Amino acid sequence: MKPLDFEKPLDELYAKIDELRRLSAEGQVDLSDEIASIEKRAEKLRNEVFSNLTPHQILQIARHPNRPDTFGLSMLVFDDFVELHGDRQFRDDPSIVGGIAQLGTHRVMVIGHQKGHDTKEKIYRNFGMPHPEGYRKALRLMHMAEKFNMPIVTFIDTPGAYPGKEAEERGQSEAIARNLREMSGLSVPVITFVIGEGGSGGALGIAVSNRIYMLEYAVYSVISPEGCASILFRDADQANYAAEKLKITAGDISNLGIGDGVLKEPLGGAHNDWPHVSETIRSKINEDLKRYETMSPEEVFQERYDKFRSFGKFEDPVKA
Amino acid sequence: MKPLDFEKPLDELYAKIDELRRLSAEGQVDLSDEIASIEKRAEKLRNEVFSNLTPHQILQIARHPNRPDTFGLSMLVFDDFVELHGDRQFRDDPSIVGGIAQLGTHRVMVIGHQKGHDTKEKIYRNFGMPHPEGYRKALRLMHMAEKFNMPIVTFIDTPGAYPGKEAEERGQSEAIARNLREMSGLSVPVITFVIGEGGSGGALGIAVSNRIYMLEYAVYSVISPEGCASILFRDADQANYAAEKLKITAGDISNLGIGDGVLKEPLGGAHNDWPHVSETIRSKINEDLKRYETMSPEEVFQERYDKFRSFGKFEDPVKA
Amino acid sequence: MSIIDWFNQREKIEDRSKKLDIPGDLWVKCYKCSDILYLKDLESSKKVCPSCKYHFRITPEERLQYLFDSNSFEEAEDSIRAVDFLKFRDTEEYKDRLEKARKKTKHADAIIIGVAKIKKRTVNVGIMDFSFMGGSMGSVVGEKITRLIELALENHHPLVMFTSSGGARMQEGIMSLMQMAKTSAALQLLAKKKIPYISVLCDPTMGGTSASFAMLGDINIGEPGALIGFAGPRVIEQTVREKLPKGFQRAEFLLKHGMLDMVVERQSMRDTLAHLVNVLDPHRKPV
Amino acid sequence: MSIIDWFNQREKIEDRSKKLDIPGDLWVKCYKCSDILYLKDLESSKKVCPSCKYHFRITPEERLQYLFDSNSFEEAEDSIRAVDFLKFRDTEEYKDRLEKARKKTKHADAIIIGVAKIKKRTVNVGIMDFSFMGGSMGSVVGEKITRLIELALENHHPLVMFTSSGGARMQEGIMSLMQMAKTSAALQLLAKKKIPYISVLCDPTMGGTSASFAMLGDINIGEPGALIGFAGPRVIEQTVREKLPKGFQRAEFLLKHGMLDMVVERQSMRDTLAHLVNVLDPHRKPV
Ligand SMILES: [Zn+2]
Ligand SMILES: [Zn+2]
Repeated sequence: MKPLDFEKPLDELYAKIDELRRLSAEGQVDLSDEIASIEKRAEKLRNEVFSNLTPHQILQIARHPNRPDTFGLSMLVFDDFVELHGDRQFRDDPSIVGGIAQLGTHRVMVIGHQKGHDTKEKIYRNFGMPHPEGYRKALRLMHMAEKFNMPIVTFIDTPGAYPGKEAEERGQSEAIARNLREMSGLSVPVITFVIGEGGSGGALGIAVSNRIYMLEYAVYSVISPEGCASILFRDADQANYAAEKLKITAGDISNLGIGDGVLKEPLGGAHNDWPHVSETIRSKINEDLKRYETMSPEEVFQERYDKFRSFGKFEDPVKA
Repeated sequence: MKPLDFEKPLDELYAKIDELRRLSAEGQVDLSDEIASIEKRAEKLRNEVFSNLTPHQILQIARHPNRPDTFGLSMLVFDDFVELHGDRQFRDDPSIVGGIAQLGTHRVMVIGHQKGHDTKEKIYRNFGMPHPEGYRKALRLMHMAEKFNMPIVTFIDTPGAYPGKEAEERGQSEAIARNLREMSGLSVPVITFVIGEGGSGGALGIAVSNRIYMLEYAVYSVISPEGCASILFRDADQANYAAEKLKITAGDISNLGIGDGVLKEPLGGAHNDWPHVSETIRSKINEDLKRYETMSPEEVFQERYDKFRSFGKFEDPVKA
Repeated sequence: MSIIDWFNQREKIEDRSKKLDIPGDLWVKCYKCSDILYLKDLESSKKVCPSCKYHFRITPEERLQYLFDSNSFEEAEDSIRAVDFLKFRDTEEYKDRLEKARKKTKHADAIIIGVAKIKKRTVNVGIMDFSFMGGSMGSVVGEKITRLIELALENHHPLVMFTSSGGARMQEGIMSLMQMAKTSAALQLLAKKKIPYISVLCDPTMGGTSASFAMLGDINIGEPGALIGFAGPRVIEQTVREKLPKGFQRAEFLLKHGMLDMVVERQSMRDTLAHLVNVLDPHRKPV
Repeated sequence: MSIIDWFNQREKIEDRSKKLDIPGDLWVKCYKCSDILYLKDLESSKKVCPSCKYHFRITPEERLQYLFDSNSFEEAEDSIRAVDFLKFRDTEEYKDRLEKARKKTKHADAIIIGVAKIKKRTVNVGIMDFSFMGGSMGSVVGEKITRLIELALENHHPLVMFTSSGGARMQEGIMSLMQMAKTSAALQLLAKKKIPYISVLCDPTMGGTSASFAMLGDINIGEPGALIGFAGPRVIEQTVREKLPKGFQRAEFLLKHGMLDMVVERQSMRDTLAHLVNVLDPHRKPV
């Protein structure tokens, strides 16, 4: 697996350690002191690198090809995930997947973007960029969840809704808009985890939720930093700078009052340890579901409504 | 306009009368006695022909190219018809049209099949054979009607839902099935007029109604007599016989307890006098709307439910 | 109209599991891959061809045996009988067709309904029988489905339907069309009461059956290779004047087009249904 | 993302009704057919080109003047002001952009809201202003729309929105994205209360605006030729690597694709709106 750019010095140290170990194992010389010393340096460097990541570096982790995905988490976090397909209108969109799963005594509807890992799957899943029918499938499943009183968990990981010809023809705007309205009215709780890339309306279309958690190295943005740079700065190379200005990291999203918490990832990023991340997510869901059990459908609705109603920063001398 | 087959002798008499009139008008001879006599004979023949129509002849009238259509009736029966378009998902299907109209102080949602008259319009409207998006548009409008508490009037005139490739791909079955279920649950009254051809599921998809009226020469059938003949009789020429066996005429439909009344057409058929038919329909709607004003949404729902629940003829020794 | 193809193919269809009368044993030829299969093997594989996975059409009894807890089925409403109220006669009288079908299938009409258990959970179940006049829906089929739904409205157990039907029963004219609306209206009540409905669409599910209760499951499951659609393939080919591509209107096609939640092999059907019923059952006490 | 094209075209856009400073009189060149039009004529035709029917973009004031009863508009919530809470700076600071836009448009932000009368019926009305930073939706636009909806929830009068926007306002980052959800959630309450909402989609209605309140009308009306879509044409062309056909994403295209109820010329807009408001108004006493 190719390391990310900023991981390279770290990677070189690890390679060195491996080499020394091999030599040691061959029994020619005892290098344990040297190995221990380099390991210490590597550990230190690693901590340094990961405690000083720029937003753009975080974006790279968020987009890591081995990032945990909806299918993986559905299997690891829950029991007995059964995928359900189709919007009942036009097509089953593979870039949004969903199904029923269990978590202890709870039944939940799981819905999320699926980017795909190898080239073939990526193309099949359109790199996680949904067409309108993806949002419509999601909505169908959410209405089913509401009917059978199941909490909904959504996993967000998309560059955005697909900006293609047929997507426009079939009403990309309509599909997303309808989801925003309908999700806001659900009587069951919706818990969202931004697990990778939270790309604009394409993410929001399944994220009008009671709780929005960000994995530590996930991002959530109104526009991709590259897009923003090329529009506002007229210079795609300014993406680094745009990533910073847009405030897209888990910490920023929480500081702005939109995220409800940052979920710590294993050192080096979630792609190194899916089970670890799954455990974190599961305990968060369990905690929340316990809370929602004590709330009425009306209270669940109101909590989500109030949350989104409060979003916005402005001055209002009259009502201040 | 070409006369229907069985109208030909009648048509010849009328041609004769016209000719005599022309001669008379030219002042050469006084033919008023002869004219009066032939007119009397024509009148008699006309009554004979139209009081002894076979189901297959009625089918021809039902399919008459100048049969009153949904647009025409929307204009003539109501005031201020405004067409509304689109299923908000895929396409605006021109073979089912709908919109809001007024009738006195009432607002109604009008929905119906539109076959088209000239070749160009017929092709544009797919000869009144809807795709799934037609049923989905109809359902959208019906839900809008329910939201704003408007009674619904539907006009039925279709050979059937379109048996095409794309219609299947986009879920013709799903679209019709959903309409049947959703219409049955509406809290506003639905009044249906079968104005021409009531073609199977393609008709029923907008006809799960509190009241089902048949124009005198309209038909309603589970399958076209031609289709039935070629399947059951393995002989398309048996369509005449199949038309008879299937019991498709207004009288039959009412006798079977499905139709709620036969609306008299002007002699020779509705295509001769749209305003006459419109007047009949308007007064029927006015009468019904008066009744529905006294009923609660629950009663309106229940009336329709009970109606359809009662459909079926069988022996049941246990419950008998 | 979709029933057209099915009537045209009548003989061919009934031939699908034609027994080859080789003395001594009973052999069957696979309709799809033409392999010669030993009947006992075929039965132990739940009538799925071991070579090509072709799912043979099966009787309601076989379906009960393969999918539900043994002897758990209790039939309901088995006294209702069709009547020839239109005095319908095509090449044969409707009365006679009914008589023959009853003799052949040992069933009163094209569906049996009742309650059964699947891994100890009670469900309301309806199973259509294509070999009874092409599984066509007349007043009796419509009434039995409606009563089954009403049963579910009372006992609150999930509803599971297995559909296999060419569509409406022409011999009952407009009355058969109305069964589409009657059954769908009853499902509307079921949905309001939030009682789960799983529709299993088997080969074939066409016309008026497809365009009513079959498509209205909270979860729609297809059997592999099942033909499912509104219009029959032959009618479509005549209409659009082109040959339909391979796989058109098959369950896998519908899955891709968003109409089915899943396509499940007969071997896994019992597990899948038991799981879904367990997850969706509003009673949902541990069994 | 859709706002991309609009920012790229910024100068071009603001050029659309470029005044040609011919001494003595004021002339305007039609953006579409290049005819030179006498400004007074253009104004008396409600800024629709008499030659080619091109609908010029108009200011909120012009829209009020063309469509509503004179002087019936009472502005609401006009004290809310955007703040640069991200300290956003691209080629310019957000603060400065705001300042310039306010000077240019004489409005505080990209929308005005309030109540107005149309043929004597009261409606709640919001009018977006594309010339204010591309009509982009930040916290203020989202908040004002939401408060307008809340006003409708109180006074039960229909809501009429005129949208014209490139999408979300990037300078407010994620907060601008959330305005999509906030406004749509408020519309959910409006729908529950069965208060009619007519959305008039004007040129252009893109991105986050199109994918939220603009598309959610009980009745969606397009202005002729208005560009309406999620992604901008240029982004789509880059993605699919082909040129888009003429008319793609125009109001007429959306009508055909089922997204709009009607496309209404500016000349008939007042009549159409008055009629629809009259028919849908839940108050519905004769005026
Ligand atoms: Zn085989
Ligand atoms: Zn012009």
